[in-house]
Amino acid sequence: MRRFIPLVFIAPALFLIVLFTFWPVLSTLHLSFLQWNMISPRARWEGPGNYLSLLTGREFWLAGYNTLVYTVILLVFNLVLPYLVAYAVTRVPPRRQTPYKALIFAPGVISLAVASVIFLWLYNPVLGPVDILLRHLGLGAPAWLTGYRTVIWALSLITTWKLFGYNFIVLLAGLVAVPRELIQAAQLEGASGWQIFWHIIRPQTSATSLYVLVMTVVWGAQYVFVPIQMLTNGGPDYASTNLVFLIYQYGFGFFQAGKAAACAVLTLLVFLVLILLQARVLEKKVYYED
Amino acid sequence: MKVRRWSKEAPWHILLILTAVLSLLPFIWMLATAFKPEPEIFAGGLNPLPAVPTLANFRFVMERVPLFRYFANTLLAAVLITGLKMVTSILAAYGFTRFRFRGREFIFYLCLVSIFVPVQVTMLPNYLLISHLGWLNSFAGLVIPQLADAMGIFLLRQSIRTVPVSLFEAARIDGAGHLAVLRRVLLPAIKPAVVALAILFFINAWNEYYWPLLVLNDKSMYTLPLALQMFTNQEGGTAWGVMMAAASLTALPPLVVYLLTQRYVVDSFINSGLKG
Amino acid sequence: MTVIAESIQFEAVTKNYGRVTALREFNLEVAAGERMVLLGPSGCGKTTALRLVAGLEEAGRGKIYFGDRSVNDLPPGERGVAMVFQNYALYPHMTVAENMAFGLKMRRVPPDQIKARIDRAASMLGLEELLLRRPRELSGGQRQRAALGRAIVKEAPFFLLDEPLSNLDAQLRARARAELVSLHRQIGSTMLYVTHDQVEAMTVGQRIAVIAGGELQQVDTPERIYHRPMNAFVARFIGNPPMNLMPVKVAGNRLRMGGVSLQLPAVWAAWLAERPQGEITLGIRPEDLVLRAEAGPAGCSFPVRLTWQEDLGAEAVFYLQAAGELELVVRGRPGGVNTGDTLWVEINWERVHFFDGPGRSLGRPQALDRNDRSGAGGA
Amino acid sequence: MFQFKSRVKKKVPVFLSLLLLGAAAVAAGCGGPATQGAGGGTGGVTTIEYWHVNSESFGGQAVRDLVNEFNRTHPDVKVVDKFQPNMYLGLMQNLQAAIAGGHPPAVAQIGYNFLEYATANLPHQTVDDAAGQDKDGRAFLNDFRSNILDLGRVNGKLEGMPYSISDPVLYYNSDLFSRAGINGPPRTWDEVRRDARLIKEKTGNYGLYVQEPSDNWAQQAMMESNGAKVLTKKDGRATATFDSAAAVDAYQLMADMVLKDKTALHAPWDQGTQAFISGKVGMTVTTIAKRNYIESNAKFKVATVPFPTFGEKPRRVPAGGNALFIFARDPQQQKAAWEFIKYLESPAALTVWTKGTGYLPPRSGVLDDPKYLKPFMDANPLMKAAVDELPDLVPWVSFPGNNGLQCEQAMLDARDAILGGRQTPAGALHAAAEKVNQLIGK
Repeated sequence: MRRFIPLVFIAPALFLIVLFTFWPVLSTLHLSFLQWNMISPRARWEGPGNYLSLLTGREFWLAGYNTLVYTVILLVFNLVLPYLVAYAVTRVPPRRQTPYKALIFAPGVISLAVASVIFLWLYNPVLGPVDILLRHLGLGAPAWLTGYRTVIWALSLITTWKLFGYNFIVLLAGLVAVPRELIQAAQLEGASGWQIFWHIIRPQTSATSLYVLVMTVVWGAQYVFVPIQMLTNGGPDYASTNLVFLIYQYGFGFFQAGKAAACAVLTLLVFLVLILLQARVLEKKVYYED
Repeated sequence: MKVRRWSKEAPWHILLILTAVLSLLPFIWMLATAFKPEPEIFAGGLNPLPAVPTLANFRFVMERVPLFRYFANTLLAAVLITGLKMVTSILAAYGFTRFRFRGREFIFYLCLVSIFVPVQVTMLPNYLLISHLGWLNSFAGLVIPQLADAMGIFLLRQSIRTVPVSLFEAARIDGAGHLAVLRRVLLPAIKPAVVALAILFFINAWNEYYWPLLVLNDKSMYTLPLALQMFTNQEGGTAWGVMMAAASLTALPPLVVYLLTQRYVVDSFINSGLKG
Repeated sequence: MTVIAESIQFEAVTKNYGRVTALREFNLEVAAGERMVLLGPSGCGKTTALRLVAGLEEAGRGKIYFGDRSVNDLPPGERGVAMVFQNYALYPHMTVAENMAFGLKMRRVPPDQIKARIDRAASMLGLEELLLRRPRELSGGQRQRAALGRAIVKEAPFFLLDEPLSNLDAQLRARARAELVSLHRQIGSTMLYVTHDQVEAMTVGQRIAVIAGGELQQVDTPERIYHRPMNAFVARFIGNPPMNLMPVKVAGNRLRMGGVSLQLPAVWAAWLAERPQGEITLGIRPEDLVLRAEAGPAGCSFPVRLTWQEDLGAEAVFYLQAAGELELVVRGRPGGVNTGDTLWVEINWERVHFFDGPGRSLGRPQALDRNDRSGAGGA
Repeated sequence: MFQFKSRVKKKVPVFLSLLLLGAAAVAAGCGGPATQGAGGGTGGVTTIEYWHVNSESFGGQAVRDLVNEFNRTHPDVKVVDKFQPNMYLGLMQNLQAAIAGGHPPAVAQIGYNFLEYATANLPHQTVDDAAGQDKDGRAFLNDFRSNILDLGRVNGKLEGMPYSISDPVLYYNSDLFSRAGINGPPRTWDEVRRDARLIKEKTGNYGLYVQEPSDNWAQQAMMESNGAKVLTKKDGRATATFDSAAAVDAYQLMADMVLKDKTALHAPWDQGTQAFISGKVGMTVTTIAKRNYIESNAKFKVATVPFPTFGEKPRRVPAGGNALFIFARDPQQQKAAWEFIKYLESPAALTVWTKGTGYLPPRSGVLDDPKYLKPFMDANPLMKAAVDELPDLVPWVSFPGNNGLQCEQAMLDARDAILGGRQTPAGALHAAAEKVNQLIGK
């Protein structure tokens, strides 16, 4: 009987995860070999057809490439920048830190859907404040959401705005945890501010940074989905589609459940290597902290 | 001395003020638009503030939409999701840290992997399951599938590991059963992490949009993020002022809660070990 | 405060952690009400033994008895043990009083009794003023007392302490040792005390169990452990500075050690003649060597060079080198000698020990014990 | 709850998880609204659901008024209206799901561009069938013009009942026009291009914005008004013909205005509309359904003219809006659904509907009847342009087959590629047409 006690603790969560995550993944796998519009009583066996048409078409590859671009941009916006800002907070005296901590975290309470709508206005190529500002500076205003080159940046920025605060706080937590003795020891040895940052603070916060990095990479694709769906539908001409949106588009835009499922399976495969790697990385990091 | 100190700090303050302003800009935009009369919304310009503030948009929202009902729905759903997720996560995190059993690592990895499965992959089968169970338009259908989230398990496991093992052993010797250990020793010891995680869960649950969109089509069951959709219509035009008023009202509760408890929340995060 | 103490018995207990064996075929009996110290270097298995008693670990093989009941399957909360942890493990979110009350509440002790017990324990430990503080508002010594208090209020038949004094500074430690002993006299439960500190072991324990490499080396009174070590390990582990151990060769009434040849007293020569010949080890405690400025009678002393000395005020420790790379430590009166001096060492032959090749004690001639003044005689 | 004796304690987690599942079951049990269930008939009252896309900012109030009035006058039927977010695609998503889950609504608005897909894939009762079972059915349908009924027909069969009708018109900013020195509104696309240039030169603002939602409605109007056909049906087989010379020409004009003249704005619909209302764009081609929105938000004088023509070629504008489909399965509900549709299409109800939304009524005679819409039309002169176009209405192309919705996307991708300057109209349209033909063939 005692052997089953741990199971009792894990069971509720595990049951939910199996039922609402793993079972659907398996049924998605099955679905990916069918042609089915989700309602007709009969689904047609398609074999590898869905996969072939995805892999031979350009949409999947474009979406894959864009996913990569989003990831790189988000890493800069959502890891490097918040790290810098969190570091800045630690450089001012504690009693002046509070308003910054409060204000920078605040946007995190707004939903991405609302954020997307707000940015629709901010990005208006004719009357948005960004463009007015640029025109005052004598620069041409790009059409953010219809420009091939700008659209990914524009959508990434919305996601950044929403997630910045959370990552900022997490990174700040990591920075605050760096032992003061280490920094003081380095100061005694005459290290400059930059040297202290690079040789002491950066390595000491690597565990936290790694966590934010992993989460940004994996969740970036999902978070960016909301502004894509709300503002561009993946356009112009797939320039802002990512893999997660492509799944949605096939499933809920074209009602091609089989193809959506195949896309989901391929996406999961792409992530799989990443997932295993990250799971290891996460575990290892935990080990270091023990 | 004082001057030197300021000159050293100033660049950081500039960076921080800039970040804070940029963070708040869209926020201000939302609030300002909510207080603008309709034609003024389209006026454009760099000054976002309304020339003649009006409550008309808020009045419209209150008249047309049972906002308090949606507020109650959202609150109930968010509280249920947060509460139940905390319970299952805490139990599981305890199970994964305080016991050794065969397959523990494997099961944990399985949970970990589930974090990375995009919801879009599971959306359709889950919808069919929920509809098969007859849970469409119900709190069960709204809440239960959203409980499948291993993030809490992962983060709580991290912070439980920072609690000295001897504390648990002392409690066992004191004759405390697992639940007593959980409630009276573990939870107080990791309170910051629990609070921070609960806040995170709550904000996410409050703002959840896609799953409610799928399972709720009865207006009386709507949550606030869905209610926002009641003011958009591509063909007829979106009532921006009204929508922003609704969005402001939607964002207000979590924002007020956050600002009131801001010090505590931020400290919770910093003390929580949720840094992963 | 009356506690019905019971005995603890380990019966061939083996505990493995993966491939590492923490305890091997461990047998030990602790009498009811006894103060038993488990002593050994870190990683020797002493803490494992304690945790097995507490029920925090499950024995791989073998049995543990409380009285005549096997407790192998009993969870910790039902074993009637009270334990003080090395880091005290005080619940950080509870006051001292709440910490003390927690175990009693779990046991559904009525509130008025809980209060009475806490008051009693608090007055015993001088904790009255601290009852409403939280652990982080206490000093190290206060925390240790609070942890003791939490254990005492349970009035448990078994009182387990895992290195309870290791986080205290030296002065506090000496006082705490004495307090612990008097505390145990008042409560009377069976006490199992784990430490790596021989001074603690000698001062606290009624008996000491020396453990090394997961195996029991010797169980005895502190005096016998010191004066009658059963093997070279115990001999060297107990005492500071440690016993001098030197490989020696015996030929007739002469003893060769390094480059030194000495005359054996007759009683030893005769006794050693009956023992197995070959490589044996001679053990002499530093206080059983006498340092002289001049040579004594021929063959009774040997010359050494003073390489280093530590003056401790009341006494001094001399580090010496004799012919043939032989190194010795001697305790004596400070002053009068300088590093580099050549001095003479004489052995107090009544107090030497001989160990065989594997390190087992060879014992000693009965004749010597008749006029033994060490008080370690008897069975 | 945590104060159990030590032996019971171990069982508490079990208990807790049971509690969790129990709570879930309870929530499931009491959460479901009473209106669910296929039968829906209790005590002689048939309850039916009506799904619509009318938000509070566009027709929501009118839907409520109509449903209340119907329920008041039809005691044996109870209509429950359910708003579906995210327009017709959102409604279709939920509809697919509801059908898959076995709880379809009785009546739903189907956007005309989903007509083919809904007909082929969603089990429904055709309007022909519903009217056939009703002795007054024929007479009822006779009150609708044939080219209007065509909007709900697929392969000659009346599948859904045309309900809301919109058409694209050209709105213009009179103030900007006078500042640019333009005397009258443009009638043809050549004039549009010329006026746009003038506006740009004289005022520095954009001349034109043609709506760019996730459909090709306005683009179809341009192509077909230039004599092209988006889709040609021959012997029951549909072929994409939107890469014909006439179609390419129409698109070329648009592309030139965006890319070469830089007088036309290329932006998502919401942004383009925002820009026009803010006075930064001289003209916009968009649906008449936006009239009230534009009129009430713009600070300048707005006017409308019919969709511009290509020279003397006939104007052909697709109808926007929706048809009402019957998805009820139960005969009782089907009957109630048909009753409700007939009510919604009655002159009095259509009057409420047009006033509440700005859609044009599908039924003849309502517009000029002083009892119904005449006063409203007189009060809203901007509606005239839309009414004038009614004879030029053609069905909105809706691609057939399982991949129909993907075909629409292929055309959208071509639009992005052309207006983004990535591809020439000829190249992009040709590639898209090939893709569409392949998708239709499957």
